[in-house]
Amino acid sequence: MSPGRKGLVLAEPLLFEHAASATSGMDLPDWDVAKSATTEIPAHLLRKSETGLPQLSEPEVVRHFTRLSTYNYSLDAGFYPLGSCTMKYNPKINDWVASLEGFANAHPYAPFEHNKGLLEILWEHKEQLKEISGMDEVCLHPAAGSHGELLGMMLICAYHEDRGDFKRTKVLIPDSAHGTNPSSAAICNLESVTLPSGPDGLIDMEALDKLMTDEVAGIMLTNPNTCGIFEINMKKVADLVHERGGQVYFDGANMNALVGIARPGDMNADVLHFNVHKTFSTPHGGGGPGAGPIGLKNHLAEFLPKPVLTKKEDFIFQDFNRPKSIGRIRSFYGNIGVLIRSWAFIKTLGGKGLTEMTGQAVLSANYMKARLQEKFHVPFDKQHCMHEVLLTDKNQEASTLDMAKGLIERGFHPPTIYFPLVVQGALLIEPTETESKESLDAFCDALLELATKSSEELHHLPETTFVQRVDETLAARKPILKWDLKP
Amino acid sequence: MSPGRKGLVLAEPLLFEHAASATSGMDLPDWDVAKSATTEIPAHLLRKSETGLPQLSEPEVVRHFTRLSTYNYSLDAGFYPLGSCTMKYNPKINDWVASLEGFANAHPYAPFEHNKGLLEILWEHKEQLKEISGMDEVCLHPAAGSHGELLGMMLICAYHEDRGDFKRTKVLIPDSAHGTNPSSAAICNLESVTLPSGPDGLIDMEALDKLMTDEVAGIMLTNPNTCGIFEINMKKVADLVHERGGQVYFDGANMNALVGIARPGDMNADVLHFNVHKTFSTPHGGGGPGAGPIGLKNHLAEFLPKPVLTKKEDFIFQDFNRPKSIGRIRSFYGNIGVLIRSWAFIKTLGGKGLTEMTGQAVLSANYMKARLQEKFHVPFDKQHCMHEVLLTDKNQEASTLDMAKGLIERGFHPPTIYFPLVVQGALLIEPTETESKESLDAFCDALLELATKSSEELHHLPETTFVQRVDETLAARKPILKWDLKP
Amino acid sequence: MKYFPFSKEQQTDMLKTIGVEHISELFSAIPETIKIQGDLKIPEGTTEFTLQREVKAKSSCYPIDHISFLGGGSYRRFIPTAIAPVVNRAEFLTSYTPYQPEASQGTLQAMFEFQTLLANLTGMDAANGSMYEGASAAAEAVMMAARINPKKKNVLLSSAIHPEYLECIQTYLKYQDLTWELIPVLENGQTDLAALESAIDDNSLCSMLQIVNFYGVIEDQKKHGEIVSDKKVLNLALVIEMTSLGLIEAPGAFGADIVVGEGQSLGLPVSFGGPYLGVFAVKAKHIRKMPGRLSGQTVDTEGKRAFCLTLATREQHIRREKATSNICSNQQHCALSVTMYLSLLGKNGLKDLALMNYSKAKEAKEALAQVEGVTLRHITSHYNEFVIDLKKPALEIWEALDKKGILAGVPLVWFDEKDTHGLLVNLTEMNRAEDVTNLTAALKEVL
Amino acid sequence: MKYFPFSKEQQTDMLKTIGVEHISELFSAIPETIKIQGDLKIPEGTTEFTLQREVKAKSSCYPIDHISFLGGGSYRRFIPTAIAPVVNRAEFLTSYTPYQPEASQGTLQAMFEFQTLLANLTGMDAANGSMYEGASAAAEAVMMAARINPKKKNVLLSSAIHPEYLECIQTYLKYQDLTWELIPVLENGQTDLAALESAIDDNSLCSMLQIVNFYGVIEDQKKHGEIVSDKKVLNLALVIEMTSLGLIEAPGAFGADIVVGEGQSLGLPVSFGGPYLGVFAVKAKHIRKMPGRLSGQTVDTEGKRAFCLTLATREQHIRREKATSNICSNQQHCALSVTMYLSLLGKNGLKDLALMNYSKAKEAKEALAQVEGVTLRHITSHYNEFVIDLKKPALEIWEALDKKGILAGVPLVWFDEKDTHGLLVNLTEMNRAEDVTNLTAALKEVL
Ligand SMILES: Cc1ncc(COP(=O)(O)O)c(C=O)c1O
Ligand SMILES: Cc1ncc(COP(=O)(O)O)c(C=O)c1O
Repeated sequence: MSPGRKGLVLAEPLLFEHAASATSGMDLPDWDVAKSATTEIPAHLLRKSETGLPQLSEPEVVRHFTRLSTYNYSLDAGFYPLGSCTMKYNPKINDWVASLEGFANAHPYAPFEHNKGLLEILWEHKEQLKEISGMDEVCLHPAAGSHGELLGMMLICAYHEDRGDFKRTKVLIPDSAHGTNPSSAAICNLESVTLPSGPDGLIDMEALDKLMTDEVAGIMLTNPNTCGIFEINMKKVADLVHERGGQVYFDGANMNALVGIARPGDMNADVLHFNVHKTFSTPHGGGGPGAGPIGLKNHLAEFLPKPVLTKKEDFIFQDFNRPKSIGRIRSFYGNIGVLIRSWAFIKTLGGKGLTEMTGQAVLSANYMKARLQEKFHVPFDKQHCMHEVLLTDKNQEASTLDMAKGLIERGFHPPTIYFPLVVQGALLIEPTETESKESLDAFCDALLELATKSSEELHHLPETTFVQRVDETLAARKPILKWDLKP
Repeated sequence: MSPGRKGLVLAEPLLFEHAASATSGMDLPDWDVAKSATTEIPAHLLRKSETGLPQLSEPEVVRHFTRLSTYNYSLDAGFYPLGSCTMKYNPKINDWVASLEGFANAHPYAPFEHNKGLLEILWEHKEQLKEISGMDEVCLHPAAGSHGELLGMMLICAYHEDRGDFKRTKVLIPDSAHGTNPSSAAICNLESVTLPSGPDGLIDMEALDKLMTDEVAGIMLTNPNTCGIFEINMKKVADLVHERGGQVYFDGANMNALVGIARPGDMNADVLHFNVHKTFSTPHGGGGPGAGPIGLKNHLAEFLPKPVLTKKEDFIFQDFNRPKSIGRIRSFYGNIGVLIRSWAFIKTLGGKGLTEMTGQAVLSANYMKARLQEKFHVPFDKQHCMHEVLLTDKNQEASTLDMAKGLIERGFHPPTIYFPLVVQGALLIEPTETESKESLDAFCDALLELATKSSEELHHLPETTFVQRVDETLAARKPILKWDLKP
Repeated sequence: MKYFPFSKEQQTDMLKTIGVEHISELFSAIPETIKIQGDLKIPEGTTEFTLQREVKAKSSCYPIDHISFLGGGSYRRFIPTAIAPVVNRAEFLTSYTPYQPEASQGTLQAMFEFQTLLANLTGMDAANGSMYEGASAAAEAVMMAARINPKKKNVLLSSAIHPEYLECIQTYLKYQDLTWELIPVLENGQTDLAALESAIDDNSLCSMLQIVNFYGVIEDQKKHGEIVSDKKVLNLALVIEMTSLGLIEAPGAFGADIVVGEGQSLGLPVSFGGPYLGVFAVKAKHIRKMPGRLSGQTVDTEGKRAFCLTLATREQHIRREKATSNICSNQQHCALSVTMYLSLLGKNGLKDLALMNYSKAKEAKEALAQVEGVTLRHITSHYNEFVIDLKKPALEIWEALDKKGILAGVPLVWFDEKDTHGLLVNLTEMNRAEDVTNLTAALKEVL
Repeated sequence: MKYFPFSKEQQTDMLKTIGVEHISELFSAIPETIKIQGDLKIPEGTTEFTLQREVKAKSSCYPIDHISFLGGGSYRRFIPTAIAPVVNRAEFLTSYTPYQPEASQGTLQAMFEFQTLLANLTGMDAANGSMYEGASAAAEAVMMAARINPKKKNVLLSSAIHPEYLECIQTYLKYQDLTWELIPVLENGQTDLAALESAIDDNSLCSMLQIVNFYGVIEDQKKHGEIVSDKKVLNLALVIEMTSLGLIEAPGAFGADIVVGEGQSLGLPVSFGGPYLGVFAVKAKHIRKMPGRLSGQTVDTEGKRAFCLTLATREQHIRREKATSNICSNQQHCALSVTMYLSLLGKNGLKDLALMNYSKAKEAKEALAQVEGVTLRHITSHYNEFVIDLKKPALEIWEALDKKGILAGVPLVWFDEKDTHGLLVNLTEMNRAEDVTNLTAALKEVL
C-alpha cells in the first residue's frame, strides 16, 4: 500500500517576517578584552547600511527551521528513486565519523603531522578509489561531480597542450549525457559536438568514427549511460578515440552499477569522476555538499592541481612541488568532511560488500523493470538494465509530470523525469541497494495504478502536500529572489 | 494566524508487520573469541521460545522510527501550553553536555575519583537547588516528581517514627492537588484526607483547622496551586501544621512561578520536589525520563536514602554510612543524564536570569489571561494568575474537549484539560517564558475563535491530523496491548 | 537572554494589555515577607562557550580508555550510532506524555512496539511503557503481588538478588504491611531452592528470583517455577542483564506472574547509573493490577488503526490514592531507544550477542582461574559475569589495577563488609580478547 | 550486511520475477574481458565498533587544545550547539536538490532566506544558493564578468588577494581567452589603487579587490569603487572573512557588480578546508548572467506562497554548453547551517562579533609589537588578522611555538618563498586574552 497520508504540518513565515524579539539568539564568548574604538578605520569604510539580519531568540530560530524541515520529503522517511542520483541510505555512522572534534577542528594550515590521522584516511580513500576505478592516481579536490568533470577536462587540455597539440578544441558528448558534461567542457573553452545515440540507446559507432577527428580533444561518456544501459562498445570507443589522439573522460555518476564488477580504467578511460554523494552514500543535504574526486591514468598525473597528497615511504604529505600542475581549482584540499564519510562507507562495506552492493542495486532495478514493463514502455530493452531503469510515458494518457506528481501524493519521491533527453517523457528510476522489496513493490503498485489514470484525474495532484502544484513559470517570469520589506 | 496546515505524512506499519529482510540491522563487535558451547548450561534453561524480535536492516529501522516521529506534535515545532507541565524550550546545549563521552560512559562503580568532574557538577547542582528552594539539603535520587513525592513522604514518616509518633496515618491533600500526591502518600500507607478549596480556589483555612489532627502526618500542597494562583496563606498553613506536629510537603511542579521570587523553604515547607523536566528545561521525551530531586530541611536529612552526596573539605563523595537512612529508593544515584542538563540550564541562566525567567513566564500567562478573559470564564480571578491561567468552558457551547481538538487542528497543542478537578471543564494554560508574543497571540486568536463555535462545528476535529479523533473507550474496553501474529 | 523571545516594546505592550506597569506587580499576591530580598546567590549566567570549556574539562576526568570489567547492574554495551540521531529527533525528545492521541501517534506506536518487544522477550502477555528503573520496578512488583493476593503477607526474596535492589525493595516494603524473608544462596552461587521450599507457608505472597543473579550465576528458573506454583505463591522474576534472554529461556516459560527488569542493558549508556529503564511485564490476568502507562490499539473515527494511552483507570491521575502506582513521568525516551536497539539487533543479533557475552565471560573465567592467587567462587554456569576470590583484599588489588588502566570489576566488600576478597568481573561484547590477557598479566604483578 | 534489506527468499522471488537465476546474469551485457576477475583488493568490511575505535585514534592526533592563531581563509568560529541537531534533521540532510517543489518547500524556503541574508549582508540585490567555495566562486565571478562584457579581455586582480584564490582564478582563466594583471600592494598592506588606476585601459574587464585582504588589511573600497566605475570596469569584491561585514561597509554600498566570498566564516567548522561555502551576489541587472541555483518566490494552484528553483535556463541541465556555469550539486547544507547561524547571531550579534574580532586582533597587535624581535608589517587598520615579521625565520619559530602548544599563525613563506620571516596571525572570538599573553611569553623564549 502507498504510504502517502494527510497529516498536520505547521506553517512558518519567513525569518524576516517575525517581529524582532531578542537581542541575539546566541551568546558570544565572553568579552575578555576591552571594546576597541574603531576610530582608526576611516569612517567611510565602517558599516552604516543595514545588515538585514533578524533579531530572534534561540527557541524561535530552532522552531523556524524545525518547521521548515517538515515540508521536505527525505530519504530517511521514504523512497527516493531519483535516477542518476543514487539516493541510497546514508549511514549514520558516517555522519558520526565526520563530526569528530579532531576532524571538524582540524585547521588546513596546521602542521601536517597534527593531521596525520586525517591524512591517513585521505590516503586510504585514494587507494580505495584507485582500486575501484582501476586508475593510477586519484585527486580528492573537486567539490562535486561537475567540478570533477571540469578538472578532468582541464587535465586533458593540459595534456594535449603539453604535447604541443593545440588544435583539439572540440569534445564529443553523447546526446544522452548529463548537462554538466557540455557545460564543464565549455569552461575549458571546448566546443561540444553531440554524438547521437543509436536506436539501442548506445553510442553510434559510425557517428563516432565520423566525428572523431584530430580537432577533438576527447570524449565524455557515461557508463552505464543515462538510459541505464551498459555501453557495450565502451572499450572500442576508447580505443578509437585513443587511436585518433583523443582522451576518454568517464562520467562516473553511475558507478553504482559497476563497483566491484568492472572498472573504467580497464575499459581504457583516462580520467573519471566519482560522485561520492551518490555511489558512496554521503548525504546530499538538499543539494550538497558532495565531493567529486577524480581518478586518472599516469599520463595525466603531472598536471594535477596543487597540492597532491603523496606518500613517500610511510610519510603522507601534501606535495606543492609540481612544476607542470595546472594550478588550483579551489582553496585548500577538498570537501574533507564529505570524503571522510565516503571513506567510512567503503571501509564498512569492504571489497566483498561493495560487489554485493552493486549486485543488489542492479537486482532491484531489474525487478522494478520486470514489474513496470507490464504497463510501461521500456525504450531500450535489449539488455538487462543496470542500476536504473528508463521508462517513458508513451503508453499512458497522462504525462510523466502528472504521474510524478501523483507519486508525491502517494508518498513516494518521483524518479528523475524528462531526463535523459533522448526519449520523450522519460522516467528514470533508480532504487539503489538499500530499498526493501516491500518498498519496491509499493512503488510499483502505485506507479502501475497511476499508469491507468487520465491526465484529468491527476492534474490536481499533489493535493495533500503542504503546497499544491507550484507555478514554476510565474517564478521565472517575475523573479523574486529575496525578501523585501513590503512598503 | 494559526499555523495548522495539511501536509503529506508517510504511513508506517508496526515493526512486526515488515517482512524479515536482514540477518541483523547492526554489527556486533568482531568475534575475537571462539563461540563457546553452551552445554554447561542445563538444556531446560536455554532459550527455546521465540524472542519475537524483528529482522530488519538498518535503513528500514531508521525509516520506521523517522516516520513514526512525524506523527508527533513537539515543542520544537509548536506551542505546547500544557498547564502544570512547563513545556519550555529545551536548550540544545544541555543535550550536548549530557552526551559527552566521559559522562555517558561513566560507570557508577568506577572509582569515585574518575568521576570527580561529574560529582562536582552534581554537588553544584545540589547547591543551586538549595539556594532556589531555600532548603538545607537536597537529594538527587528521585527519577521524577512523583518519585520525589514518595521519597518526601517516606522521610516524613521516618521522622515521625523516629520521634516515636506512630499515630500519624493520614495526610491532608487539597482537592486541587495532582493525582500523584494521594497515590504517593498511599505507597507510604498514609490515608489521604481531602482538603476542600474555598471559593477563591485557595486552601480553606477553617477546613484545615478542623482536619489537622494529631493523626495527620502532614500536608501535601502545591504552590502556586494547580489553579495557577498563589496560596497566599501558605505560611499560615505551614505554621498551623507544624504547631500540630505535622510536616509540610511542597509539590514543586509549579516552581516556574517562584524561582528567584520566593522560596518554599522560607514559606516553612519541610520538603519539596523539583520537576527538573518542567522548571529546568530538560526534555520530556514523550513521557520521560525526568528527574525529581527533593529539597529538605535539616531535621529530615538523617533519613535520606543512601548514598548521600557529601562534601568534606574539598572532597566530594557518596556517603554510605547513614545509620538512620530509610534505605534506597532506586539503584545507583539518580537520573544523572537528566540532572546534568538541569545543572547546565541553571548555570546558563544564572541567578539573575532565573528571576527574569520567572517574570517572563508569569507575564506571558497574565497576558494570555487578559486576552482570553474576553470570552472565557476565569474561575479564580481575585489575584493575578501566576505562571499559568485556569479557564473553564462555562461560557461556551462547545466543551473543553472539543475546543482542545479544535486547537490541534489549528496547529497548537491543547492546554491541560479537565484538570484540576475543582472546576468543571478546566483549561489550564501554561505558556512558559520561551514563547514569543506572536505565538501567544496566534494561540489566543485561535482559542477565542473556537470559543464561538458550537460543539457540532468542532466534534469532527481534528481532521487534518494523521489520525482523526481516537476512540479511547474502545481501547479500554477491549485492551490490545501488544501485537500478535494474526492467525 | 538568548532563550527569551520578548523585546522591551513587546513586554510593554503586554503589560499594558494586562493593565499593570511592572512585572513585579504580577507577584503582588505573594506576601512581601516571604519574597526573596535581592538576588539568588547563584552566579551570573555562563556563556555557552565557557560552559562547554568547563564541562569538557569535567567530563574528561573519566578514563574512557581504561579496560573495564565493571558490571553489577550497569552494563557496557555497544550502541549503534544510528540510534541517537533518530530517537533524538525533536518530535520524540521535546514532546510530553501522549495525552492527546491525535497529536502523539509516533510515541504511542513506539510504546506499543516496546510493549510487544518486552512482552515477547520476557515471555509474558503484556508489558507496560516503562518504570523508573529496575530496583524500584522490583519493589512495585512486590506491591502489585500484594494487590493480586491481599491476604498473604510474607515476601520471599532470593539473597542473590542485586543488593541495591534488595535494599530498595525492603525500603518500599517498610511502608507496607508486609514482611520479607531472604532465601540463602548455595555454595555454587544459586539460590537455595530447597530452603525456599521449606520457607513457603500459607502466608507466602510471592517469591522473587533474579534469573541471572547478582553473581552472574544462571538460576534454575524451572525448579523455582515448579516450587512456587505448587504452593500458589506468586512467581516474580527479575532480569537485570536483559540480553541474557537471548541465551536463557524467558521467565514466562516457567510460569512467572510478573517479570521485572532493568532495560539499561538493552542499549542504554551506563551514564553513572541513570536514566535507566524499569521493565514490567505480566500475565494477562494481572493486567488491570499492573502499574505504569500502557499504549493500546484502537481506531479513529475513520476506522483507521490508532493508539492511545489506555487502562488509565489504574493510574494516579484518575484513581488517585487507589491507583496501582504513583508513577506519572516515566522513562519513555529510554524505552524508545531500547525499541530501536532491539529493532536493529533483531532476532539473530540478540542470539549472537548473548552467545558472545557468554563466550567472553567463559573464556575470561577459565583464564583467570589459572592465575595464582585467584579462585573462582562459584563452580557453575554464568552468563557474562562471575565472582573471583583474590588472595589479597580485593579493594587493594582493585586500586592497584586501576593505576594500571584496568577497572577490574566490582569489589563485593561494598555490599557486604565481610566479603573482603571477592570481585565481581563482567565481560560484554565491548571487551576485547586482549583485555583478558592484560588483566591476567596485571593480576600476576599485583597479587 | 546491515544496510541491505533483502532476505535470500526475497532475492529468489525477485530473480524469478525477472526471469534469471543469478544476479551475475544481470551483468551479461558487460563483456567478460573487462570484468574484474576475483574480488576488489579492498579489505573485508569493518564493523562499526572497530571503525569507531580506529577513527577515534586518528581524529585524536589533532591537538584541539593548542592555542591557535591560524586563519588565512579558514576561521575558527564559535558555533552554537543549537545548529547541528536542527540542520542535521534527516529532512534537510537526506534530501536531494529540490527539483520537486511540492516535496521540498523546507529546503526552498531556507534557500530563499539564505539568498536574502547574503544579499543584505553584501549590500547586493540577489545572491545565489551557493557555490563550491570561495576561490572557485571568485573564478566564476571573473567568468561572469566576461559574459557581462564580452568585449573586454583583461582582468585586474589585487595581489593582496589570498594566494590560493589568485592561483585558482588564474587556473580557470588559463582556459578562457582572457588575460590578467596583478595590482601591487603598498607598504601599508593596501592595494595600490593608484597603480590600479593607471593599469586600467579600454581592455580592462573587471577589477577584484579582497575588501579585508589576505594580510587582514582593510582596503579602501570606496576609492576602488570610484576608480573602476569611472572607467566602466566591473567592480568585483571578494570577502573571505564574512563576519567583517558587521564592521566594514558592504561592497554593495560602493558599487560592486559582483560580490563573491567564502561563507565558512559564518559558522562552519574549519574541517581541514572543506566543505565550505561559495557566496555569490550580484546587482539586479546581472541576475540572468549569474551562475548557481536560485530559489524564487511564486504561488501554488491555491494561490499560497510557495518557492521553487527558478531561472533554470541559466543552468547546465537546460542550457548545457551555454549555461552560466557547470555547477550542479552545490553546498546547500552548508548554506543552511549559515542561514541558521546568521538567524541566531542576529543584527546585534553580528555587530558585536565583528567588534570582538577587531578588538582582540587590535590588542594582540599592540602586545606583539612590544615583543623584541617582532615587527608589525603593515601600519594600518586590520580586521582580525595581521602580519608580523620575526627576527628569525618564521617557519623555525612556528615549529618551536607548536612544541609549546601554540599554533602561532600561517607562515607566509608557504605562499612566497622570499617571504621567509612573515607570519599571518589571526584572532577570533575563540581566542582568550591569555592566549596573547602566552604567545608573547613564548615568543620571548624562542626568538
Ligand atoms: C550523469 C551525471 N553526471 C554528472 C552529474 C553532476 O554531478 P554533481 O551534481 O555532483 O556535480 C550528475 C548529477 O546529477 C549526473 O547524474
Ligand atoms: C502538580 C504536579 N505534581 C506532580 C506531578 C508529577 O510529576 P512527575 O510527572 O515528574 O512524576 C505533576 C506532573 O504532571 C504535577 O503537575
